[in-house]
Amino acid sequence: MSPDPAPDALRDLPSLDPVIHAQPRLRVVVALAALGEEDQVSFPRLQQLVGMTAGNLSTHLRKLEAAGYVRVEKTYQHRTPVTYISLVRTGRRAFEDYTAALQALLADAPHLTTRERVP
Amino acid sequence: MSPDPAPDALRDLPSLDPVIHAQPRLRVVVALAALGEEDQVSFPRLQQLVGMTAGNLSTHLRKLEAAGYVRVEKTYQHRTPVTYISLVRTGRRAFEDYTAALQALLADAPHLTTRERVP
Amino acid sequence: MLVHGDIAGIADPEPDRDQANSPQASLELIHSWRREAARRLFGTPELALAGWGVAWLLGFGACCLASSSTPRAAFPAWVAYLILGVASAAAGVISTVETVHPGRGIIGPSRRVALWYGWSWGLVYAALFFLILGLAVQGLPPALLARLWPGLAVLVGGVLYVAGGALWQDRLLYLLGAWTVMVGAASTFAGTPGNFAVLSLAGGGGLIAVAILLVLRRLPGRSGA
Amino acid sequence: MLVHGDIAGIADPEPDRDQANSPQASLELIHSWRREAARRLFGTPELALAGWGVAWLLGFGACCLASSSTPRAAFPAWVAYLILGVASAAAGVISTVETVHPGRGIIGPSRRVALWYGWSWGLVYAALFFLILGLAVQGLPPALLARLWPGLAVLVGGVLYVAGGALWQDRLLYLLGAWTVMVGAASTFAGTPGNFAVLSLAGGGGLIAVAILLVLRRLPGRSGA
Repeated sequence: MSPDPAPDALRDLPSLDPVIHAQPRLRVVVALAALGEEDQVSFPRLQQLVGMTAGNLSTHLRKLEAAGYVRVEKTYQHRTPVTYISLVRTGRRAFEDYTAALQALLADAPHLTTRERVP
Repeated sequence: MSPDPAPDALRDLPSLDPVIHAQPRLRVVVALAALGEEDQVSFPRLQQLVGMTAGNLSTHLRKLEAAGYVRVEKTYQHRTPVTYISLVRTGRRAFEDYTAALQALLADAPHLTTRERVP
Repeated sequence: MLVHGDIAGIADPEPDRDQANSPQASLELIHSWRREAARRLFGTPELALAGWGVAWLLGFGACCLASSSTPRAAFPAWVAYLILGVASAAAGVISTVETVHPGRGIIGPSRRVALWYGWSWGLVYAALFFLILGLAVQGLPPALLARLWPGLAVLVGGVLYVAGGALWQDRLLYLLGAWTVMVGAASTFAGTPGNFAVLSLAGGGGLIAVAILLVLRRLPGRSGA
Repeated sequence: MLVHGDIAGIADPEPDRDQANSPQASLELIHSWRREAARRLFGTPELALAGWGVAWLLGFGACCLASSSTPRAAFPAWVAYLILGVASAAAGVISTVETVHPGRGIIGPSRRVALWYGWSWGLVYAALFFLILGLAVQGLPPALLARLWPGLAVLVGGVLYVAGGALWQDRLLYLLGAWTVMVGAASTFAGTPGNFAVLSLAGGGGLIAVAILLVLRRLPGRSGA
């Protein structure tokens, strides 16, 4: 191996998805991916799972929803409004691709930090 | 709705994946997708599931493998060579996209045949 | 790296390359292939259910007639036990074939689940046999044993059906299990030979009814294939 | 349609937007989050296992001491039954909480599997109670019942552990179930009060051992979080 293979060799690697790369959103996606494929979780429960304030979680969910990664469903249970969140297929795939990209980075350039790799 | 919405309205629809669109390969992919996500099936069993000659199945598997949709693994069981086939993530996604594209076609232009839609 | 062009191109020899179908016909084709593949991969539970249903119906029925207190009991107890034993053995063979046969040539997680579940039947019934043997060795008289083992055997089968229903999210199997568990429990209130009648009709009959329901449920699917 | 640019752009207020980590650190973070989420979503089975283990150890142990034929039996039978009943009730509460608590706010298939499996415990033990009641009503003397019900209760619990092991592909739970089923069966060979000793030590002990194993198995995971 040449002493400095990074700049050209790594150009072909998949770049990291910026929607998921933000740490709090990654945490939300990990929690949603831990559920089964058609499972849904209520807003307060998800809040407890990821340990965020309601406002913070709302902000990140809006971005994940805008990217088409999660579905946010408002419904009623015994006349009380409940919001259920689930990871849709696109989001699940994005998460799979994200971890695959990390593994590819790790295999090719374990000495680089993620920040250095991502523009 | 206008009387002839097809030519422009359908241009945005996902086109049908030509690897899967060939009927015998679609049949192989459906059989593989009926297995669980990390399951593998032996060559003769797959042959029985899809009702093809060995030569025919081999040809189609080579094309599916070249597209990165299936993994073909040659191994030994009690010194007898056995070939195991499984649908990998890319293939599973392609199949999901194919059925989703068919459903989109059906919703938008149920009067068109598949042949007319695919260039 | 992908070779779509090559694959879709004119080098492809087979004439049926494209489906000359509407999207709807294509989707229906996929659906019917999937159903057929699932049937071949996961077997036909109604055969095993019907096998056990008939075994219980005939076997416990014979036990009821043989241990009937009327003087006209048509045959001695050993004939009834023989009928129950042979019918159960046949049902056991059907069940085993129905577990092993669809799984040949398949390796992976879903196969493992089916095998583990299949083994549990053998394990549990072997243990139940030893439990009853232990009671017999400890001197429980045969007349009391006859009130005990039939209901127990049916109850334990129901437990495994309930578990299978939870496992494969099959509501019908779950309800059949619940019914079978309750029939096994209720039979002990009838004493002998009433318990045999309950187990034969309500136990075996329940299994046969569900097997018939499964066949009926599949019929429209067949016409669509 | 996607708003990647906007999301990754400077409008994002939070300072920890990127992980300043190596890919390895990111993967480890994901792994530990996933483990923690799974623990919160699926509960901690070792608590319920330990609860039932202690209930069987104490309860059957008390039954053994109470029905011992030595004149020095420390307490009457009703005290032993009270201990077994109270300990079982406590274990039942722990199990129920452990099933219900992690699932709050979750709807969907995986939740349904857990609920159906949970209900089957209640259903099966209720049916077993009625089976034994039926035998008692039909005149099985208490001395014989005492040889029967403890082994049966343990065997049936083992059946449900085996089924749970197959369901969640948990080898340890499956083996625990197989062990428990066999202990329940073997206990009947010991007669009373030997059966209580077997069930207390081998049955309750087995559950407690597996609970400890599960805790030990999780420890390295905790240090990595």
